[in-house]
Amino acid sequence: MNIQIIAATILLAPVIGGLIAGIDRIITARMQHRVGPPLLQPFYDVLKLLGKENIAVTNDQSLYAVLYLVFNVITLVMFVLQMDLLLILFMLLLAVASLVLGAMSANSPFSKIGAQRELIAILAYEPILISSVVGMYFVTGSFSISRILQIDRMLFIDLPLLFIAFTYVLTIKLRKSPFDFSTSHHGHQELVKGLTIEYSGPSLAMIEIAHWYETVLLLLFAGLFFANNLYVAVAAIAICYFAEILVDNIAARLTWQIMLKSTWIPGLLIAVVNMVWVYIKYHV
Amino acid sequence: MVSYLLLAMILLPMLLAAVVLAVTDRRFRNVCVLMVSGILMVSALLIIKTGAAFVEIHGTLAEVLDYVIFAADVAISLIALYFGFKFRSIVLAVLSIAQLIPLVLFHIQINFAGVEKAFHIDHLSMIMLLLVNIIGPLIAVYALHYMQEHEHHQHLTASRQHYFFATILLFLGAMNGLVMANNINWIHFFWEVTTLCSFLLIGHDQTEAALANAKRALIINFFGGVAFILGIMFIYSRVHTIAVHEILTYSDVSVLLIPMALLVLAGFTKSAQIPFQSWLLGAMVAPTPVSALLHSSTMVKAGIYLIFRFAPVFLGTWLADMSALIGAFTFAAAALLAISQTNAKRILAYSTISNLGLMITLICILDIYAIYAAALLIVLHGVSKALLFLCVGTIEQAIGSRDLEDMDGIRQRLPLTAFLATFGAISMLLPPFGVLITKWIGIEVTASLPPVMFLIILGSACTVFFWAKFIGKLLSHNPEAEKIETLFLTYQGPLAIIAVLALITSIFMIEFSNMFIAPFISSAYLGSSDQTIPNVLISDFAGFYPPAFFAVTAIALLLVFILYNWLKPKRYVQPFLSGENSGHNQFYSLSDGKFNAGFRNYYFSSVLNEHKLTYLMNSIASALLIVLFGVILR
Amino acid sequence: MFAMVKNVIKNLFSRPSTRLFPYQTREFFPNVRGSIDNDPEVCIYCGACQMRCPSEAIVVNRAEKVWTINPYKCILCGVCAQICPKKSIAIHSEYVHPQSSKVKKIRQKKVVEEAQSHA
Amino acid sequence: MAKKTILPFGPQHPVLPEPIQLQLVMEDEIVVEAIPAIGYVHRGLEKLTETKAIAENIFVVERICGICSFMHALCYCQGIESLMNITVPDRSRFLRVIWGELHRLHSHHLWLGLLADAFGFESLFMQCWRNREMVMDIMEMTAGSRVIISTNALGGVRRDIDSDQQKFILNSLNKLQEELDNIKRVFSDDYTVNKRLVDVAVISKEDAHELGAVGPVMRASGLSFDYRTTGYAAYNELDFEPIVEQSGDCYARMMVRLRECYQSIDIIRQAFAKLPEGPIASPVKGFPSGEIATRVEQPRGEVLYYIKANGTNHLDRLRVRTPTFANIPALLKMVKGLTLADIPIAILSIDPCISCTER
Repeated sequence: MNIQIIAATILLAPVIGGLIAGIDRIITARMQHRVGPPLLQPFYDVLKLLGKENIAVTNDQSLYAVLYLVFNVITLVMFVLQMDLLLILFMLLLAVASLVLGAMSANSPFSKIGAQRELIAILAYEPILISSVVGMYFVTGSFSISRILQIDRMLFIDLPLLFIAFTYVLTIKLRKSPFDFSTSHHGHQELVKGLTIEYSGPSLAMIEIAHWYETVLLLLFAGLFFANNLYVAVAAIAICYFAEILVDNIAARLTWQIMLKSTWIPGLLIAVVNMVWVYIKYHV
Repeated sequence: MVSYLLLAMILLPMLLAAVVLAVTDRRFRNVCVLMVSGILMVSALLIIKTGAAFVEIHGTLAEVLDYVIFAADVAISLIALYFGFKFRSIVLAVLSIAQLIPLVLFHIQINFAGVEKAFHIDHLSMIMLLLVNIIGPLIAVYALHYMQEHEHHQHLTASRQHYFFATILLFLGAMNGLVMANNINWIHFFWEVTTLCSFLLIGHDQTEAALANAKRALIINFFGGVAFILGIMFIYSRVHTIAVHEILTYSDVSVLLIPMALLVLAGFTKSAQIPFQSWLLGAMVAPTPVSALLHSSTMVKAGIYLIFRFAPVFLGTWLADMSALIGAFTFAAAALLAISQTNAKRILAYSTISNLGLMITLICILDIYAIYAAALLIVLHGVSKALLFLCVGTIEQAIGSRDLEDMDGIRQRLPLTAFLATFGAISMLLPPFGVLITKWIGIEVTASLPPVMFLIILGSACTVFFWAKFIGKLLSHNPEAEKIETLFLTYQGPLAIIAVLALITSIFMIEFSNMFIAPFISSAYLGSSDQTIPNVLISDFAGFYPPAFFAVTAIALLLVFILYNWLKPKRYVQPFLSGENSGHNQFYSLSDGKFNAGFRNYYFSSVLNEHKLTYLMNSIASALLIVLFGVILR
Repeated sequence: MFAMVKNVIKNLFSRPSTRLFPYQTREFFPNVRGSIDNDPEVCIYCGACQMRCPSEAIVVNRAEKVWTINPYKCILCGVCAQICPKKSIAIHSEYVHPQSSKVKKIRQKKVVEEAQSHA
Repeated sequence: MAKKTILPFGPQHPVLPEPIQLQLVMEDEIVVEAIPAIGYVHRGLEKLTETKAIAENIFVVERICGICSFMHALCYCQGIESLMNITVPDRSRFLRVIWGELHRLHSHHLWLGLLADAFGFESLFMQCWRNREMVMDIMEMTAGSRVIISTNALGGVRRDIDSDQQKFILNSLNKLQEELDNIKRVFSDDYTVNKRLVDVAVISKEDAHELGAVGPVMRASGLSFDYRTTGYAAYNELDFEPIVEQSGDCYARMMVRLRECYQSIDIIRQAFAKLPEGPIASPVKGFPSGEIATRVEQPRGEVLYYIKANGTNHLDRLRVRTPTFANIPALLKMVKGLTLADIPIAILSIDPCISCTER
């Protein structure tokens, strides 16, 4: 049974992730009054990348790209197997760390600055991600997804502020505007493509596919707040992702200074307020 | 049998220290050090095989020992007094007198009485013994080659290595004594010996900075020593015993709260918790094996050991909660400060302080998993940190700098060392290695103390930042770098062994926990019957079973290598430098000709000003300490 | 923060303003300077256009009655058409599609077919 | 602090519209020093003008810069015309104003789009450039070409605008003004945009004067000067005031250009209202001689032409000083102390035209 679940996850997740990326691109295009690419364009892109020559600056860059992919897959599988949420977050960290190390291994100032910015992004979102998990713990008494799913309340009702904070850092995690400064879907930023600037061909394809897995994981995470009702959860995920696209299109790219301030001060503040409230509600 | 092992582990290193001091021949010294190292490792393993035990010393021998140790303790205070006058430091002089007078008065009060069960070897001692007697000797062996090169760079007329190795051996002997002694007076004596040794080792290079930092270490640790001796006097006045195992059986916490607070304070100074962290940072001027020794297996772990030893007495009290808070605060603050450091050794030092804070937090949380995590962290941190320090030392000797920014292309220049250092850093940061798991447990168990948990969350985010910078630098590629690594068995050998140990301890975390920590928990926390052990044996940490995770990681890595071989770049290009490359890392500028592009990690020097932040952190931590004592003394 | 929302939502629910070129094309305005051609039968091969062409794109061979324009040099200023005594040079409003090789446009008297030679 | 981050920013960098290299010396992300290097697109156009006939030179100077090509041609023509004492017909003076302002409109829209792109606001970028299409369509319809419209000629203009076209233009401009209102709201009020523009790269009034800044850069620092107010072409018969902002930061520079878009629309309407009937060009005979310096206000600021003629069909010397060249000292002053993220915005805020600068 587990083997089947794992296989299904590994095979289905990139399809779903790719389709989400395709829908994202179409909606983004429409928001900019463009026709936009076909729905399957992300797949065409990746297939094209896979067919290209792998050109690199250093020997082990591609290694990190593959590591990034593999750890993202492992993290998603762990999520689907309903393991401990904190552990899943740490595995996710491992995935991001490989991306950062890949960027730092190349001797390019642009990718290295991108790596530092990504690290700052980790600094910004990690406390909030962990806080949301801890908030869930306060409500359900467990860090394990299998236990969280058993609860018959909707977590969102207890953790609305944490959900807001979570969607806020989701923008950082998905590297969408206004927080797309470590790398972006467009080369038009001061770091060109930041983290991924020295990647090309199949290794870049690996990173793209890893993004799909990551997107699926993060959206499932968002769905966890509505886990007791599947339809509500799917609707919430859709609304959540639409909001991300909307924000992507109505905001300028901010700087990491502003991001750090906004996540650590108001972001963590509302997270803490929510945590204190559920702590008092369930533990005092 | 056990008493011979005790002799081998405590007295032999001390005796050989005297011999090494007297005979300055290098070859003889090397043989001595290697021999002691071997003996220590073997004896530690043997003593663990024997199992938990008390060692009793009776009659004249016991009396003589009591007097000798008293005399030696007084002598240490006198030495400190001497240095107080030599350095013209009133604080040091006052502290040494403040230690001397209670010491003498107390011994007169108890009439120089001893404890029959002079040594107590339980599972906590065993964990410490493993750490001290495996990592410590490996560092000593490493130092043989290191000190040779170190003195070569110093251009000394006469070698001072005999002082160095004598102190190291004395240090190891004292640590062994410290973790096994059952007489709290003896613990205090060994405690003071480690203080003295660290003072000598930090000041070893005799430079101005070294002496100033050695003095600071002595002052801060003597402050801890004073707290310690006052704590002992308090304990005696309350419960009339100086035997540790008897103190631990005292169930009425409120009676012992004040002395325990004093002992915790002593532990804080030794374990360099904020606001006492400055001595450990200053200790970075010492030769790197010293840093490794101080940070991994000895000295700072002595403070942790003391708090861990007495934690069963005060767990669940205000003292424990406040200590956990101060520990967590140290964890977060030191991690934040580590971000601003460019000096690789100082980064490691802050990381140590931070991890010690986490250990103290875990020790002070009333949760069985917290105890597991605390004990695991002591070992895992000790191993990884020893590896990291020794690697940085090797790099420093090879490139002549300990600045992280000078370590570009270290991968090509010192492949083995860089690999081991990266391994060490990864074992401190990433799953499935144990240190991260203890952090995870830290968050899970502190759910009952939200502020503590919050600090741990913030701290782990900062930790990621500075470790990732560190690893990234070690792994960064520089095509122009040339290999300069020279291999020696006694130089990189210990590094490799420690790296293997780090891997093994992480893989066999569960087995280790069941073998050492579970019995310790059942004896120290659940009353001392062996039948309770099955209750505290664990099969995994909330779903985390290290061998499985290592297997998954290994399979993933295998998969990665297969994919990687398929993906291996066929063609190499120069990095993007806005279209103006004139070399791999060089660009052409119309105004200046060829120019090297550079990159420096972020240190946030304008925001994270170390000086100002330290001041702030010290103030907050001092305030917390004052609150702690204020409430207890009420 | 949300000043752009109105625009974006309006865009989302209205027809995109981009065209799927080349399947859909826009009509050219009249008098657009899209491409230049010469009627070889009307042309008298006087060479005035060659002399006045600012970018030296036109070459006229009076003897063999060949008029050649290099479209990759031509800046479409329209001076040639303006000064042509027989008005045989015409400017068409259609732009030229991209090509994969640089081909000169040659107009020759009596030979009606278009000849091509590589630049 | 021995090692520093040194980043070659340009010449080939996606946020730069044109090749310029700034060698950025940084601490963390703060730029402590910026060393500029230009010369990547030098094409020798000034030299070329000495070999071409005087009338042909119009097409050469138009190609100094695509975006403000009409102004270059205008400046050149006005110079030659005053050397030869030609009075151009009234209608052509007004037509020159109309096309000139259309150029300003499309240049400013282009710039607004690029600025939006520089701070990573893709949808706003698309919006600006879509609006710019309207102006380009006007140009295509009236002049037959979208960017380099080549309507200037010695003694007047080459094309006329009839009444149908006039109606189309005014309609388009009404639509453009509506669209402009939409993007103005975003540029001036949006939180994220303000975060990226306000108080970034400030140039004080004194510095702007000292460093010889021109155009919107100067006017954004509170110096009220616009060369159009001296009344070349038909500007003396039109009613407008130089647009001035006080704060001297990127936001002010953006606001100056945004408000100048409205101003241009207004000027075009006035010009159509006052457009006299009559011929569109005077006959030109003979060749100029002597030397002259002439100036025109381009979208980017004031351009200066020095023309030396010797009575033949070829010039002795043509020297062009473009607004970007005048603004580079101000730029270098701005970028010091900025963070890397603000560098593209600061560079764009002077609306750099490197091809102009290098000719």
